[in-house]
Amino acid sequence: MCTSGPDPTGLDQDVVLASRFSLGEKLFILTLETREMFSRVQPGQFVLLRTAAGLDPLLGRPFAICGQEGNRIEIIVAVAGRGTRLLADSALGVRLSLRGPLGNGFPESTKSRTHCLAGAVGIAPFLLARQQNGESEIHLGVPGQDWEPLVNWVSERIHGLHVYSEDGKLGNRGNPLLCLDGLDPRSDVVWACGPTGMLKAVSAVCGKRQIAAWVSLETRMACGMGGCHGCVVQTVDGPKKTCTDGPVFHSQEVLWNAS
Amino acid sequence: MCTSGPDPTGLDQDVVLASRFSLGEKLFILTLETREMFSRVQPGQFVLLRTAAGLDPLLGRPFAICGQEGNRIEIIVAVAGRGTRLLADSALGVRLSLRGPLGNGFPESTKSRTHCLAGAVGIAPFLLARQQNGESEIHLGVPGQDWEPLVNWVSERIHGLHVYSEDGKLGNRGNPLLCLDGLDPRSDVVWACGPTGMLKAVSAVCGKRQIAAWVSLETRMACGMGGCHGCVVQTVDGPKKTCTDGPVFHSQEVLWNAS
Amino acid sequence: MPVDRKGSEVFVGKVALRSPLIIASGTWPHGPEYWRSPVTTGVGAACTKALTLHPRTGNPGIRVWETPCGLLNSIGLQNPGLEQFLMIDLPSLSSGDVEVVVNVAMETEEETGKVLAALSEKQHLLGAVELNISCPNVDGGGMAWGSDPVQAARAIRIARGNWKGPLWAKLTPQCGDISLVARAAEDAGADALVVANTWLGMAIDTNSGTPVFSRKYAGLSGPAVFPLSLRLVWEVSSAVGIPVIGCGGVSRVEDVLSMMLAGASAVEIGTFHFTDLSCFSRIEEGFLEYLSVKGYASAMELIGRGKRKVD
Amino acid sequence: MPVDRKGSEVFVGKVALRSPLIIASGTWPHGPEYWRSPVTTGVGAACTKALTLHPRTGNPGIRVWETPCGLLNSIGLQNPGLEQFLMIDLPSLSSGDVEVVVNVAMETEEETGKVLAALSEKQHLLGAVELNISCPNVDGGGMAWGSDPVQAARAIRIARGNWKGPLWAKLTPQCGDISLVARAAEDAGADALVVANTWLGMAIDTNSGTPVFSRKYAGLSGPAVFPLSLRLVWEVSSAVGIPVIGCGGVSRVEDVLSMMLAGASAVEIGTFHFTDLSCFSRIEEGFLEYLSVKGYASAMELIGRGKRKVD
Ligand SMILES: Cc1cc2nc3c(=O)[nH]c(=O)nc-3n(C[C@H](O)[C@H](O)[C@H](O)COP(=O)(O)OP(=O)(O)OC[C@H]3O[C@@H](n4cnc5c(N)ncnc54)[C@H](O)[C@@H]3O)c2cc1C
Ligand SMILES: Cc1cc2nc3c(=O)[nH]c(=O)nc-3n(C[C@H](O)[C@H](O)[C@H](O)COP(=O)(O)OP(=O)(O)OC[C@H]3O[C@@H](n4cnc5c(N)ncnc54)[C@H](O)[C@@H]3O)c2cc1C
Ligand SMILES: Cc1cc2nc3c(=O)[nH]c(=O)nc-3n(C[C@H](O)[C@H](O)[C@H](O)COP(=O)(O)O)c2cc1C
Ligand SMILES: Cc1cc2nc3c(=O)[nH]c(=O)nc-3n(C[C@H](O)[C@H](O)[C@H](O)COP(=O)(O)O)c2cc1C
Ligand code: FES
Ligand code: FES
Repeated sequence: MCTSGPDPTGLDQDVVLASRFSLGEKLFILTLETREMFSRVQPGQFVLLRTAAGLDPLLGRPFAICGQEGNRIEIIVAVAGRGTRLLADSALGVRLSLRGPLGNGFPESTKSRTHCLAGAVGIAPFLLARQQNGESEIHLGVPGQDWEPLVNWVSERIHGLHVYSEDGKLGNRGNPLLCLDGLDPRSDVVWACGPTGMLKAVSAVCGKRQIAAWVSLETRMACGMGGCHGCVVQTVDGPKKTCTDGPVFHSQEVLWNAS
Repeated sequence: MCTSGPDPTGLDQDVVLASRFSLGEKLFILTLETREMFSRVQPGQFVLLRTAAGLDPLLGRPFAICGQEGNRIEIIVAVAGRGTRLLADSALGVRLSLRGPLGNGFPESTKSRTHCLAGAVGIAPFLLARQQNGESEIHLGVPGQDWEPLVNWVSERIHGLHVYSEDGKLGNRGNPLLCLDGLDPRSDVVWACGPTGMLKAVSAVCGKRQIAAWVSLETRMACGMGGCHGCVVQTVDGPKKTCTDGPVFHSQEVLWNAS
Repeated sequence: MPVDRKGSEVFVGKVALRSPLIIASGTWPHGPEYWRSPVTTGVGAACTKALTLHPRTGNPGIRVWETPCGLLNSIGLQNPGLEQFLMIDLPSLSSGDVEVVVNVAMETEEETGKVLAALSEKQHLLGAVELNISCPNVDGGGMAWGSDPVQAARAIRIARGNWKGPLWAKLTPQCGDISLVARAAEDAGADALVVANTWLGMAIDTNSGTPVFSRKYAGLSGPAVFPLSLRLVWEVSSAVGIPVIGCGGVSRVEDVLSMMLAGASAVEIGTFHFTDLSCFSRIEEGFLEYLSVKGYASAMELIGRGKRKVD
Repeated sequence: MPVDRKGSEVFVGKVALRSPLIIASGTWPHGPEYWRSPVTTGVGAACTKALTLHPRTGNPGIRVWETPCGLLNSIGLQNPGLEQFLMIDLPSLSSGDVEVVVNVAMETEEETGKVLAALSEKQHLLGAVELNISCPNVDGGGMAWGSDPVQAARAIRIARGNWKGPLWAKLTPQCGDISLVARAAEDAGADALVVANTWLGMAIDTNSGTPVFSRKYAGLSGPAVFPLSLRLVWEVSSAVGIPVIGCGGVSRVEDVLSMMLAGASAVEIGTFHFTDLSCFSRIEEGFLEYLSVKGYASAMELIGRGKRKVD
């Protein structure tokens, strides 16, 4: 991805870090200016991103796209380790290597109402969804009060956001799963993105209540384009690749207890 | 060198790339803002410098210090390969890892006149020498007209600079060795810095004419502090380390034909 | 200005490749669009994922883990098996514009025999078979086949008996003296040697305090291992008369040149295209530029040239 | 707030180290200021450059060459020889505040015997002798001693006969099955095993078209090799009962923890301090923090713990 010449697949390009907005020490919104304009990104699609200088870190890190405007895209980066730390620390104007957009987003639904359940930075695809279409109900759960800057930032963008925190200090006490209680399998559909534990719980509830639910999974990735088989998840139809078959899967398709 | 905590040796520190001035596509003047102020640097002393993000490139690259003011130092970077390319491309404000100042500079002379012979970026130590003390005669040789921006930049700083180019399009036709003709072994001393071929020639002439000459050598380095034995040169007194015994050696001490 | 890519043709034995760059096994999607222009610009051949007689689901748990300039993987030969490969994958791969090299994972004598017999019927569609006697991520077979000269020779003979086309043997660094294994493979009838598969490594998750991979060890690839692979290429190409294909850590044109100067006829690239998909076209351009600057009339002249002044 | 560094003490057999971090041989200046506080903050012991009976000038030509996240070196045991070491180096090194480990390069039986006999008279100044049967950069002896169990055992027995203090054997990755070499070294009387020295690699200068190093091959070290060394540490510590010291590519606290979880009692760092001199103090601080967060009462509890849930 540290290319100067054009990439014949059209998947890789250099992008410029155009702006960074901090939502705390370990949480940043980055705006990337792409050379080639992306066609309309589906909520749930992602990019692999790496700092282009040097061979370390070697691989791009996956981030869901949370906003798109002209040739700019936006991502939320939570600092989790070395790669995300370097990205967050990159100087403005620096070139980064990007592969994408990758994967399949949440499927358009024929049902009347979509309920989006996000765990923390799992809000990313739903920011994009709301940007594209104002209709869904969006529920954001965060671990606690440290996350207030994210909640405020998202609230400005998502009118009518439902907020949850375990201690109740931000929004409702509890987590976004609470919203599942009132859903009607005939007219409601669920989209979820967040920690695996949350997705598993969403799947369990929706399975029992026969609510159609799609979840966006996270696995480690190398290529992002279906080549390496590094990102497989076990499903009822055998192993599938998170990068090209997902990252969005039907919740009942995933074998949650296979490792 | 990618440290946040203090380094107990005092040799390593993070510095900030404060300014970059381009003298062509492959030649840059970088100003570095150090955290700890260096004591007075001797002309010929150098630093190891690397981009601090990631583990590749792994090692610092050696650069002679060409200017010092307060907690700023200046270096000239000629793009030679990957490491220098990355340094030259670094965004302003970025943190770089620096080890230094390292090595021994040119020795103060008791003789009355010092003649400095530089090949291209070998001018670096003499810029510092002139900054500290206005007395030496400075001779700069460059391969050809491409080097005009460097020559102009140096001329502004070094009053009375003597310039040489092979084709005579810049300054005198020929190379700085021409100036050796007129020197007097009793009162003159030579300092030289540049490509090995030039240093070897300086050594041959000065040896024959019994002019005291010091040369600043280049070898590949790893540690810069005498630990790895990676940088040895063969001398009449056995192998010596360029980083701690040099980089400045007496020209007659070096066994020029040992590899 | 369009680049004239003619001068980069090489031969691996009788197999002509329009470029010395080969996509390494197990790293490239089988979708047909990845096996033809424009994606294959700069690519001479591409290896399929390892093929086995029966479908394999691969290893459970974490399968890839980044290390400094490297990648550990423990995929475990996940593949849909011979039947689906012949029906679905092969037709679309061979409709592209690069030579198709089928990577066949050495299993039992019987299984490998069946796979190769079936591939023999499609020989016209294939550039070569790459016999993988070096996979570190499975029990029974895999790397064990390549770990000593006797086993390696046995594997090659089994393959040779069932496949008459070009037969490349992919060696493992995990063997005593690789020259001995290489010579044994040559004597048993291999047409070329791929040097080499991944280096056995491991990772520990310090948070859980346990190994990252379900099989503990995994294979290391990527730029980190390049100096190690280059040494093996030099060693093997000094030991055998058949062509050698360099593999392991290639990321720059200098790496390709180094491998060829050390005796390789062609070079595989796996991990690095995860980082940069444009590497093939970019490296091929640098390769052509080097030939022209240094005055080589053909890419073949480069092969082993680094040795002439030393060995 | 000053860091309380007490909790990082470890034992390598009977040798107590105030920190598990050891400076690897051949990488650290012998100047006395480098063997004492504040420079040695975080350091438990430091190994000298390889010592031989007679002075050695080392290898000609280029000696170090950077690779992706790694370093190739071909120093060739340059050192001033036993006499000067005893007279000049040892007194100043042993006046510092870290354990001094003398790295003795295995030469002939007679030469090594003499070196160790002389060191025996200074045993009170030394933490241990590290017997280097693994140097890839010299002819005759060097790595050849460590390349198979029989030779390794012979070397250790020679050393054991001449040195009664703590004897560490530094193994090479270039051997068939390292567990066999490790067991042979244990049986022959080694007190601990250092796993391992550098990995044999090479580089070619594409400009000249020839190998970079005068001896063609050189030893690879640095972060690139970490996953490979970790695998060896796991393997060796599963095979022997004596302590193992991890070495190869350590650059972060996670690497130290991984090595110890895999069975190492201590860890050497060489190449990475070329990049970052503050690594010892910084890593030790991270190490202490990990122990405290995870609730370990002592560093020793970590050793081999990664295995308990798997092996
Ligand atoms: C489809 C997808 C979308 C994602 N979207 C976002 C997002 O919008 N915002 C965000 O902050 N994070 C997102 N993540 C998680 C993010 O990719 C990881 O936090 C990041 O890769 C960690 O890299 P690191 O180098 O900082 O961590 P390290 O732990 O140092 O990374 C080491 C290796 O592990 C991998 N890794 C570590 N954690 C994860 C993880 N949870 N998932 C996948 N790989 C991991 C890294 O890619 C790297 O190869 C997403 C992950 C996936 C798969
Ligand atoms: C004491 C000293 C002072 C120097 N001062 C200057 C200066 O003021 N300005 C300047 O532009 N250059 C200077 N150099 C040369 C500069 O260090 C090299 O050009 C640079 O290291 C090349 O790095 P690279 O990664 O771009 O090249 P690559 O060829 O990609 O480097 C690969 C490796 O080779 C080493 N290397 C390559 N060329 C040289 C060389 N000529 N000398 C030493 N190591 C080399 C690098 O450090 C690196 O380890 C000096 C060298 C020394 C030893
Ligand atoms: C994710 C992944 C999967 C691989 N699968 C196979 C495989 O199926 N068969 C095989 O022979 N080699 C396989 N390899 C090894 C590569 O083909 C190649 O030999 C190795 O990665 C070294 O080359 P590189 O450093 O260019 O990647 C795999 C490597 C990776 C990284
Ligand atoms: C420049 C250099 C010189 C070395 N000299 C010696 C030596 O004299 N004796 C020895 O046993 N190992 C020597 N080594 C090997 C190191 O001690 C260490 O085993 C190896 O570098 C791996 O560790 P690292 O990756 O932390 O550097 C040397 C390594 C380097 C890089
Ligand atoms: S990341 Fe390579 S197949 Fe999904
Ligand atoms: S660079 Fe290490 S001794 Fe000079």
